[in-house]
Amino acid sequence: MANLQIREAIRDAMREEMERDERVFLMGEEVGHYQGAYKCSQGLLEQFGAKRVVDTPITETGFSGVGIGAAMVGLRPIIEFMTFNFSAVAFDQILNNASKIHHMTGGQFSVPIVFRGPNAAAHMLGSTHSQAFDGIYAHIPGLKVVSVATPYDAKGLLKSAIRDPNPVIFFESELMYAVRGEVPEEEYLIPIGEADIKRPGEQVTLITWGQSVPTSLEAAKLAEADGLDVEVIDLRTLRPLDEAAVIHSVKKTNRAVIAYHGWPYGGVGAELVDRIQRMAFDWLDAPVERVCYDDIPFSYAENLEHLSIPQPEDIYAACRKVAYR
Amino acid sequence: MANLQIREAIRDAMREEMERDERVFLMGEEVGHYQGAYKCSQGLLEQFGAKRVVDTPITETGFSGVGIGAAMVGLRPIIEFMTFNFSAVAFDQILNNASKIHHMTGGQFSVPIVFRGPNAAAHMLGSTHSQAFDGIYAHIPGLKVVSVATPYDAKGLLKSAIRDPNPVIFFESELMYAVRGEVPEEEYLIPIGEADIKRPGEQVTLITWGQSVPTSLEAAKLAEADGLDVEVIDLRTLRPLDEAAVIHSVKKTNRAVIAYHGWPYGGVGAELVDRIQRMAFDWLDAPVERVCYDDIPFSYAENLEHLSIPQPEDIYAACRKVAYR
Amino acid sequence: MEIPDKNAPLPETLTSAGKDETLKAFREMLRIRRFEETAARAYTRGKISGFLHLYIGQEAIAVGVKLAMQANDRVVGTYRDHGYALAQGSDANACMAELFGKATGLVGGVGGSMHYFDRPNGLWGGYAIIGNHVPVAAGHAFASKYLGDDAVTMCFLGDGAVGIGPTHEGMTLAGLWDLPVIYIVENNRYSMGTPLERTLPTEDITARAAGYGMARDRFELTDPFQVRERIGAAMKRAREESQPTLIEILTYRFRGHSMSDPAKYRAKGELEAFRSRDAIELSRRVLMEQHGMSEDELDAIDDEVIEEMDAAYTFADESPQPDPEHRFKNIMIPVPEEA
Amino acid sequence: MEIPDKNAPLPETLTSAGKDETLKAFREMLRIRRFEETAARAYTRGKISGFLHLYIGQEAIAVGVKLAMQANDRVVGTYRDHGYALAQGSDANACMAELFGKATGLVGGVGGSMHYFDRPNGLWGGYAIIGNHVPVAAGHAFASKYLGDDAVTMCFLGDGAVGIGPTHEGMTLAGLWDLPVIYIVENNRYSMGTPLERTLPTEDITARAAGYGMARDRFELTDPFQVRERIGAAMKRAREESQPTLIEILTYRFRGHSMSDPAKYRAKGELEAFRSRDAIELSRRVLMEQHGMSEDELDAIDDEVIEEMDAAYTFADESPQPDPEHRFKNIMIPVPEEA
Ligand SMILES: Cc1ncc(C[n+]2csc(CCOP(=O)(O)OP(=O)(O)O)c2C)c(N)n1
Ligand SMILES: Cc1ncc(C[n+]2csc(CCOP(=O)(O)OP(=O)(O)O)c2C)c(N)n1
Ligand SMILES: [Mg+2]
Ligand SMILES: [Mg+2]
Repeated sequence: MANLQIREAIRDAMREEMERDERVFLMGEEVGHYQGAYKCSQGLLEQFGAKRVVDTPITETGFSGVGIGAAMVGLRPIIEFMTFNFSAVAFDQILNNASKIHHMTGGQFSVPIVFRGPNAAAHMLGSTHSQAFDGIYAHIPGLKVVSVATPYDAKGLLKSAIRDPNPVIFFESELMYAVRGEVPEEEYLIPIGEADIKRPGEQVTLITWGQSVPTSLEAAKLAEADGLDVEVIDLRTLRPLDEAAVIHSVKKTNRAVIAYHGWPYGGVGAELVDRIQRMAFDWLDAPVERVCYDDIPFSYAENLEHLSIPQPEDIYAACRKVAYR
Repeated sequence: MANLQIREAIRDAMREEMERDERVFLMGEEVGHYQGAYKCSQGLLEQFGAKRVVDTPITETGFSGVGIGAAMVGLRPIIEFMTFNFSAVAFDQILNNASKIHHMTGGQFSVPIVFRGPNAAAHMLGSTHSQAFDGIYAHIPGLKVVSVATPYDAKGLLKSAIRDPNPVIFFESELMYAVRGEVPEEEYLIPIGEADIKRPGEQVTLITWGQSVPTSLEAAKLAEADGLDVEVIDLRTLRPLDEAAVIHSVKKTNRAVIAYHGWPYGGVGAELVDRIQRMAFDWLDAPVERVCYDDIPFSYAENLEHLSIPQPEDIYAACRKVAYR
Repeated sequence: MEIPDKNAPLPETLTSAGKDETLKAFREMLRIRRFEETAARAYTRGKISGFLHLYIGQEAIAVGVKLAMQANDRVVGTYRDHGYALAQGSDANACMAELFGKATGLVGGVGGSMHYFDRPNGLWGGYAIIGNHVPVAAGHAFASKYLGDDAVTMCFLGDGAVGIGPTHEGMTLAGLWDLPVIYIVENNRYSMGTPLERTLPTEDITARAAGYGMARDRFELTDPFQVRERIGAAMKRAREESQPTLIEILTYRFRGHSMSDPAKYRAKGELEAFRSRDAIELSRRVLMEQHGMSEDELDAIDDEVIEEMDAAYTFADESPQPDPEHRFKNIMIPVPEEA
Repeated sequence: MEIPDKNAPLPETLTSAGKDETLKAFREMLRIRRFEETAARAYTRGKISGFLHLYIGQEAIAVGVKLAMQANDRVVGTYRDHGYALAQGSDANACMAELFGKATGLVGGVGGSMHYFDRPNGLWGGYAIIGNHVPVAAGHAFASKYLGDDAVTMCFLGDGAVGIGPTHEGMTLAGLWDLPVIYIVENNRYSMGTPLERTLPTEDITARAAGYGMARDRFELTDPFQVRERIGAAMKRAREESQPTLIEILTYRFRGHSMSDPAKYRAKGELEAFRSRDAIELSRRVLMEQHGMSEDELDAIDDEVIEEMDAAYTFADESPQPDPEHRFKNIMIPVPEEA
């Protein structure tokens, strides 16, 4: 086992897949000479050359489109958004091209592409740079959407995403690139679409992903000290949802809390509520609770930002609430 | 009372507001000389001249941004998207500028602007031209989102939207521009944020908006014939949601169905489910049901498209289901 | 807008072409025109719905480009795409059935008029969001350069697509990375109802080529052989030097923007003037005046073509709708076992 | 990239300016520089977080533009915006407090470094998504033309912002509609770590002006009076003829892109060469050599400026954080009664 940061796990995943398959290349702003704004592509330009590690001008629509076009020919592009906030200017490429081309060409073409980069709030970047796109991309049929929280998951899922014949949105986090964890030396893949129980428990199901995974684990500890046994499910994939894992747990605990980085209106959180109430209606002992962002653009000020992001105490409070404590 | 088509009600709303306030102008593709792709601006160029009815090149980001910039100075732009499908190329302007500028300038600037145009599927336009943006825009704090289904509502709500000091997304429908209805001769406004009970009923709450309003009314008739008394609530505003109206009805009927044009994952439908289960948990006798699009890009073929769109029979079936019939 | 001179001499590129190739090109252009007319009829009869954008008046471009192409070159186009398809060799039956929304359509009935794709024949779309195919086409060219497959990508756009951002970004990357792609603006003088001067700050669209570091070319359309020649030079540059080119072809569409457009915005006499320079008519004249063909011979060809399109109509009309379950097809590709 | 000649003579625009205005401009530039240095120190000490993009090296632009402006003209800029704010007359205390995320900040602490706005002083942003302010600035100019308010909008962008679509669309509309806006590309030779030749297909950014039907100008920055003069011509065109201009100013930033960038990508000797042409240093020389000021006099000014910025630091540090409820402020404006 190696002890790696998430950024290193991501780099290793890309490196291994680039070694394995000539068709894989990485493209984005500052991914080459600069080694990535968050150093996720350290060393790749040196190893693979400028043909396969391609620095772009600031043209998110342009290089997303180039990636899509190259994928249609048969290449396997990895497109890095410096952050997903900048994917907003490329939204049409993802919505109208990446997600639809396989369908609208009657299956003649496919778009095996990965769009990856950090998503959601980091630390004091203000409203334009602190947005979670989970709800927006998970809404769109034709995409797969992944969100990772550990080096192990990051590597295994990114490798699967690169091999996937469909377009995959792959969420990372500026806040978590330095998070360390064990990663096997030997090759492994984690299938897209499978949730992971990060902490088993009996009394409350706490569903989470991305940045909220560590926070939820802390919340579960707070609850444990209080005698409340919380099961923490890391979704890992947001589309398709691992409905079975969620419903199985809720039928056991009869209560559910959803904790994540993202605005409250709609999105992945609301979708989970819908599925739970539909598929486990008779098992629910309390309304499902959600802990997520305030319904506002983010503030820069440290105290305001902190208040808008789910904290362990907030999540713990929600767990207590569904347990009627 | 005048009997008007929705397109005429929209034109009258714009005309009256342009007459009332010099700062109001209309901008978009083919809104002037061509009188609007769907003829919603018939006669306006002639009446107000090219200064206030502005034909643009195909530059959705450009003219959305111009509208935002003009609004910051103090004008009151109405930006027409030929269809909301084309707003995808202007997504960043709406997400990062329109919705945030008031907040991120500390209140120094405001963006009183209306983005309007047809939304969701029409008839046989294929996947790129058949998308509902309700779930995407309603997700974003800082916006108001309106969706209209009758000439009366269209006129009264559009006038309110134009006078609103905040950015408003205003959804119409290609399918419904020719729908007729009574509209008062005298001036009236409908406040943004208020749902409307289009048909009172006692046994099932059917929440709907936009294109699904007439379909839901048909479904309610089918149910009536079957002795099931359905209350049809037209949301009219998707953000902010008229929670009170919805919850009040559900507490009366103990059952809810949501019917709309839009993809199932997340979105307005899921948000409604969440609020209902949270605020009326103890009143619910059955899981809330949703009837919406298939979770796929749309097909052009008439039969496939028809199957992907909620039909009266589908909605009626959902009403029966929540009533355990 | 400059209006063509009705009495201008026949274009040299056309008069200097051989009889066989002239006849072939004439026939191909006619096939497109009759296809479009048949589709228009079907639309009026309610057999086709949605938007239907006809290529009538611009046929010489698609046909000329095809003449310049090699086997694995690509055409990427807009929603006004029937002409490219037929010129590329797509089956008229499948094209018509697509418009009818039938299972036998070019993409199985899911795409309709605006979303034609025919990979085996080199037709890579069929894009209906203005400008969003421009970077995609750059991506095809990027892949060609990456793989060394020697293919050239030809990307069509309208005069109305020049101001939009995705067009700019695609061209910026093509220029920066020296991609083997040719951007061909079919300037038919209108973007829906809007004439060029109300959508563009400058008249010459190729003035932008300098900013993209691209070669450029600009000409008024006369006939398919002119197009072959002019595109040919750009193709050579693309294939041999991996250099992109921006080409503007001045042309005219004889019909409205789509079936719902009565085209009231045209100036008086404008349509007639352009019709007088219709490449199909000019080709007919050359075939008769220069290659000694008779009116009857040419009419016989027309009859054949009309018959082909009538048959396509019947084929489309009699084809079954897609299976209801087909709407769930081609959304997600199953992950192969080994991955 | 062409590197400046260390031994070039002093710029004429600078030597021909009067003593008072030179001194004033020197002081303004120094204020920006010392503000930035103070901010950098605060960042290192953990008082400031997020991204911090310093304007050091480019001060003469913001100061020169301000000299050319009239009372109700507007400046619209990027995230590298402290220089514009100070030059426009924003309070250094409020600017610093904004970086500290305090209630007394320029926008109450919600914006931070990248989102400065100061309406009373003509600062209309502070935009942090590359290029998305370009159409917004065109919108300000559209409103000026609509209202006849005689204001000119000056919109800054980086060399890295030229390839992106929103920039293109904003300029297309400005050119098409003859809007009174000036686009000023501050070409500091790098977009983050990427030198121009890897982001742009052509070296001369103003080559694009032709495609937008705009006037253009391009020069290597020397001093604020040069900027005043060159911008002045464009301003006249904007104000009197409602004509937009695209201006490229070649300049250089002495620090990294942001605080986290060690700027390893610079060529050897490059930074030193540009430093030797630092407008602040040149102004200091002119004030001494030509206007007879002493080193001590100038140091005293520097001390004053440093004191102002130290005070700003203390002000910011001691200011309270925003009230927790403030995060729900300025999201939605209540609808006025009469509406
Ligand atoms: C982004 C976007 N905006 C608007 C439209 C609607 N639209 C379709 S075709 C068209 C006109 C295009 O004109 P032009 O580019 O000149 O091509 P032509 O139709 O003349 O071939 C418009 C406005 C669209 N499809 N995409
Ligand atoms: C759409 C978008 N993509 C990427 C970024 C990240 N980013 C911020 S500044 C920058 C470099 C900009 O360089 P340039 O335009 O030359 O301005 P400079 O920083 O040199 O002043 C990048 C890539 C962004 N803010 N917006
Ligand atoms: Mg055109
Ligand atoms: Mg720069």
